[in-house]
Amino acid sequence: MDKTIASLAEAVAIVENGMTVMIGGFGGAGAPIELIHELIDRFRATGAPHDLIVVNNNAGNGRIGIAAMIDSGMVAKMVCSFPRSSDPRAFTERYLAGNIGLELVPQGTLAERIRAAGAGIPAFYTPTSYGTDLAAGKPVAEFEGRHYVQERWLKADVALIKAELADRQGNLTFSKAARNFSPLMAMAAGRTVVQARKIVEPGMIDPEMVVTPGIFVDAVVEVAAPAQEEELIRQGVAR
Amino acid sequence: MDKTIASLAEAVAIVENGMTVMIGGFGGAGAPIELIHELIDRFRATGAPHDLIVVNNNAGNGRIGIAAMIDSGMVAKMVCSFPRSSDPRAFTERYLAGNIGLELVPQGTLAERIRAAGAGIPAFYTPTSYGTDLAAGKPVAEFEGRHYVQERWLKADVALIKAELADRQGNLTFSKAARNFSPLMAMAAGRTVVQARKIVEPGMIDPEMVVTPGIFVDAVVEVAAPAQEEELIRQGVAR
Amino acid sequence: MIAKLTSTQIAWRAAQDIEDGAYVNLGIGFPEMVARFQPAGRQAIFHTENGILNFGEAPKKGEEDWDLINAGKKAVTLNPGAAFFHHADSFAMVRGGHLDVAILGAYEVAETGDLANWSTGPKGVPAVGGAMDLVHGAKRVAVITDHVTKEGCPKLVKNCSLPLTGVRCVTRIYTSLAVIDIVALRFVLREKLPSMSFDELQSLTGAELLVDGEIGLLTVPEL
Amino acid sequence: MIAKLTSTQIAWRAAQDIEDGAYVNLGIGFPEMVARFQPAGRQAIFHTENGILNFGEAPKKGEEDWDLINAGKKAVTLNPGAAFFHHADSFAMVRGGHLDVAILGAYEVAETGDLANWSTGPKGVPAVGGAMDLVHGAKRVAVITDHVTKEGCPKLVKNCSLPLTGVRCVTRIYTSLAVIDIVALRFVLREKLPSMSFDELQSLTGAELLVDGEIGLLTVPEL
Repeated sequence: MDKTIASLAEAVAIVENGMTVMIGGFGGAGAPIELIHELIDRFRATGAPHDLIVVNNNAGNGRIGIAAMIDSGMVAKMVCSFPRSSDPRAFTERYLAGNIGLELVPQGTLAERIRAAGAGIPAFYTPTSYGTDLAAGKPVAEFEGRHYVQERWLKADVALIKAELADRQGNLTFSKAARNFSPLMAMAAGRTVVQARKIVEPGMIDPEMVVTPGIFVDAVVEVAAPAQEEELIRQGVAR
Repeated sequence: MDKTIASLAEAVAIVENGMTVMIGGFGGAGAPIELIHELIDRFRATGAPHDLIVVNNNAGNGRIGIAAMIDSGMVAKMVCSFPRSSDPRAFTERYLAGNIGLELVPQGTLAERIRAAGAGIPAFYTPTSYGTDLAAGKPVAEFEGRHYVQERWLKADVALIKAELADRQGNLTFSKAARNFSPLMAMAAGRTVVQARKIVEPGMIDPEMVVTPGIFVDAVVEVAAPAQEEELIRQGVAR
Repeated sequence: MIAKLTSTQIAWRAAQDIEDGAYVNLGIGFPEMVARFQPAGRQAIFHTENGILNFGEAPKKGEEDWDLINAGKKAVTLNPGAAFFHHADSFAMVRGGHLDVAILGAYEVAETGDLANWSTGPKGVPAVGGAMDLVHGAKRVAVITDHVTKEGCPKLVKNCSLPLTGVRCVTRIYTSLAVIDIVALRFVLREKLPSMSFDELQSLTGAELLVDGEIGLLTVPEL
Repeated sequence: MIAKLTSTQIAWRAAQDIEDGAYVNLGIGFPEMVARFQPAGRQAIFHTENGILNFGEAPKKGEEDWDLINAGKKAVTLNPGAAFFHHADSFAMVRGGHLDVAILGAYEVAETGDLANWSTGPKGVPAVGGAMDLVHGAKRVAVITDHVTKEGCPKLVKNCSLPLTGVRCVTRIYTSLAVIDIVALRFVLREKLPSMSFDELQSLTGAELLVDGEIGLLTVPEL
């Protein structure tokens, strides 16, 4: 079994029009910039994939990464907790013009809904958002004298994530806070595609250190020197 | 902040009559034998704590560990998925005589109920046990054309678990499959007491390797050469 | 008395359907035997409920590490690429549909796919383990079993009489006499022992066997 | 114009109530400032939603590691005993009640403990982040805020007019003028600036201030 693939182009080829795509990262930590930019290049060259629903904590920053996806016009809707950033123009402009959808989800609920999808839990109850506008229309139940909101799992067709090490079986480690949503998204997507800083042979990652076991991963491509979003923004890079 | 305590006696002193006590381990892997035996010694010497509800995947093996707790008469009820073992006499005899209670929970549901307690999720839906006797009396709901059973969180007053390394802030690692339920129980209990093979200074455990962050741990006691259940049983040891 | 497959041979037959790279959970006891018969050139990755992916064979006697055990509490070893995780993650793999195949034992399987394999009734100490999770977890839930009970009664039935493990969950049954799929709530015979007639097999089966195309020959090596 | 505490001084006051060894989450922006003022001899452990426990101060300019950031996307460092974890575990800590203290900013706080701090209405782009989780997570949910808006209107009110972050969640409010607890759905004044009379303070507060025992003096160093 070898889940490595040779090119970014092959990695993003599975994304189709209208798919829900989870993208790892919180701020620049864990953002799979190279996978995202490859997907944008494909859209610009071929017109597909379009009408994507993108799941990420944020909605892009500056003119690169998810912001550049939005700028390109390939995103129909964002599912996120915090569609703001130091430079949120890409989302803000389209949103205020009514050209992109938004499902706003509290951060912990977003994480738990994604985990639930990966764990085969179709619904769960959380105290979060009870009594607020974000609970509108959702079932409410009382347990032990306290009120809770029923939330549903959040699945994706594809997850694009960034890892530190990957072995050929898809076992992954992450770098520091770049872990964030990525292990959850890997569980929740029909297909999980990973860019890893280094691909190693099975057995080279201590079984105690594996954060995402290979069962949750479908394809791994090596990006040895990944760009960091914060650096690109500092340099004023636009995709 | 220093969560280390000097003695096993101090470690188990917080367990009171009628408490729900989660005990880590699956088979002998991760079984905190020394904490359990200290608790039995306390009960034999003082008559307390009694009427405990014990949560573990199994219900003891041979005449040591949880089996010895049951033998001693301090356990009112077991919550477990598989109350059988190579030598299940302790539980079997009391159960068939009507002298101990049993809540039988499918293994994955047991794990998820414990995690839910730790994660502030009072209830969730699972396909597990739908249409079976173990779903009797539980709410059922349909999501996307499939039926699910509503399960509730499972909390404990105290968790007794065994770790490999602990630092003074309570960050933990585990040894191989000794991890099993322990990280979940640490989250779900009001107070989590840990026996660790070695206690180290904060900073000595790589932050990437921490399995249970210290926020879930209240007290750590060092047991440098813990007994292994399988070895004790092979030797015919009884407590 | 008709010749029938041994347990070892049933396990061998089940192993032939496991694809290279498949993630597989084998129930404790008899189903564990399936791992011995991976066809050459294929390597499945085995999952155990207690938190290991890609474990390997049993260690030599005396070399057991009792922190390295499977769900049956038997000592195992690790293959390159193994990973440890806690029980909630382990059953996320199960319940979340990430396993390709789960192979379980059975007391009874109904033509609807209902399975009974955890309780023989109200007597004794009930124990369920991970069975109720596994039947809802894997993409393919298969059963390996003798075709009939020790008393000669059908284990493949119209409706289960014993407490259920899961409803409409089994998709394939490997028995000592046949390979049977469950399609649209009916038994469909795929393979049978060459020495046995369809009518003989039907007489040992508690619900109607449908045929859809050719019936393959269930041929298994001496083992 | 009455003298009032600066933001820095409000943060200082809030920091005095954090016990040694407490697990603390500070909201992004103004509340982050609280970490600077830990009393001597006490060490809190700070949690950030994006998966770090026990992070430390900002690194020097030019030494940022952009994989090591807090929820406000600012670069941080690690203290000895730090740990990384994913977002579901991070919010298990929050929602599961494992934090001792969460300190948040506010647009409005009602005497019932209702908090509004995420949306100023239907205009613009809404963003909530982790605020709705945090208000149900910590054992103690405190707010730090100016006592009144820039326009001089009370931020401590009978009922929130802005969209709620959480219902009955706040238990203590540190303002530029006072320290106020919420007890049984009412404001109870604990401390006020020595220079201000009770009536003045009441006139700047949108709901009745109760008194339960002595009112302490809110005295804060120059900072």
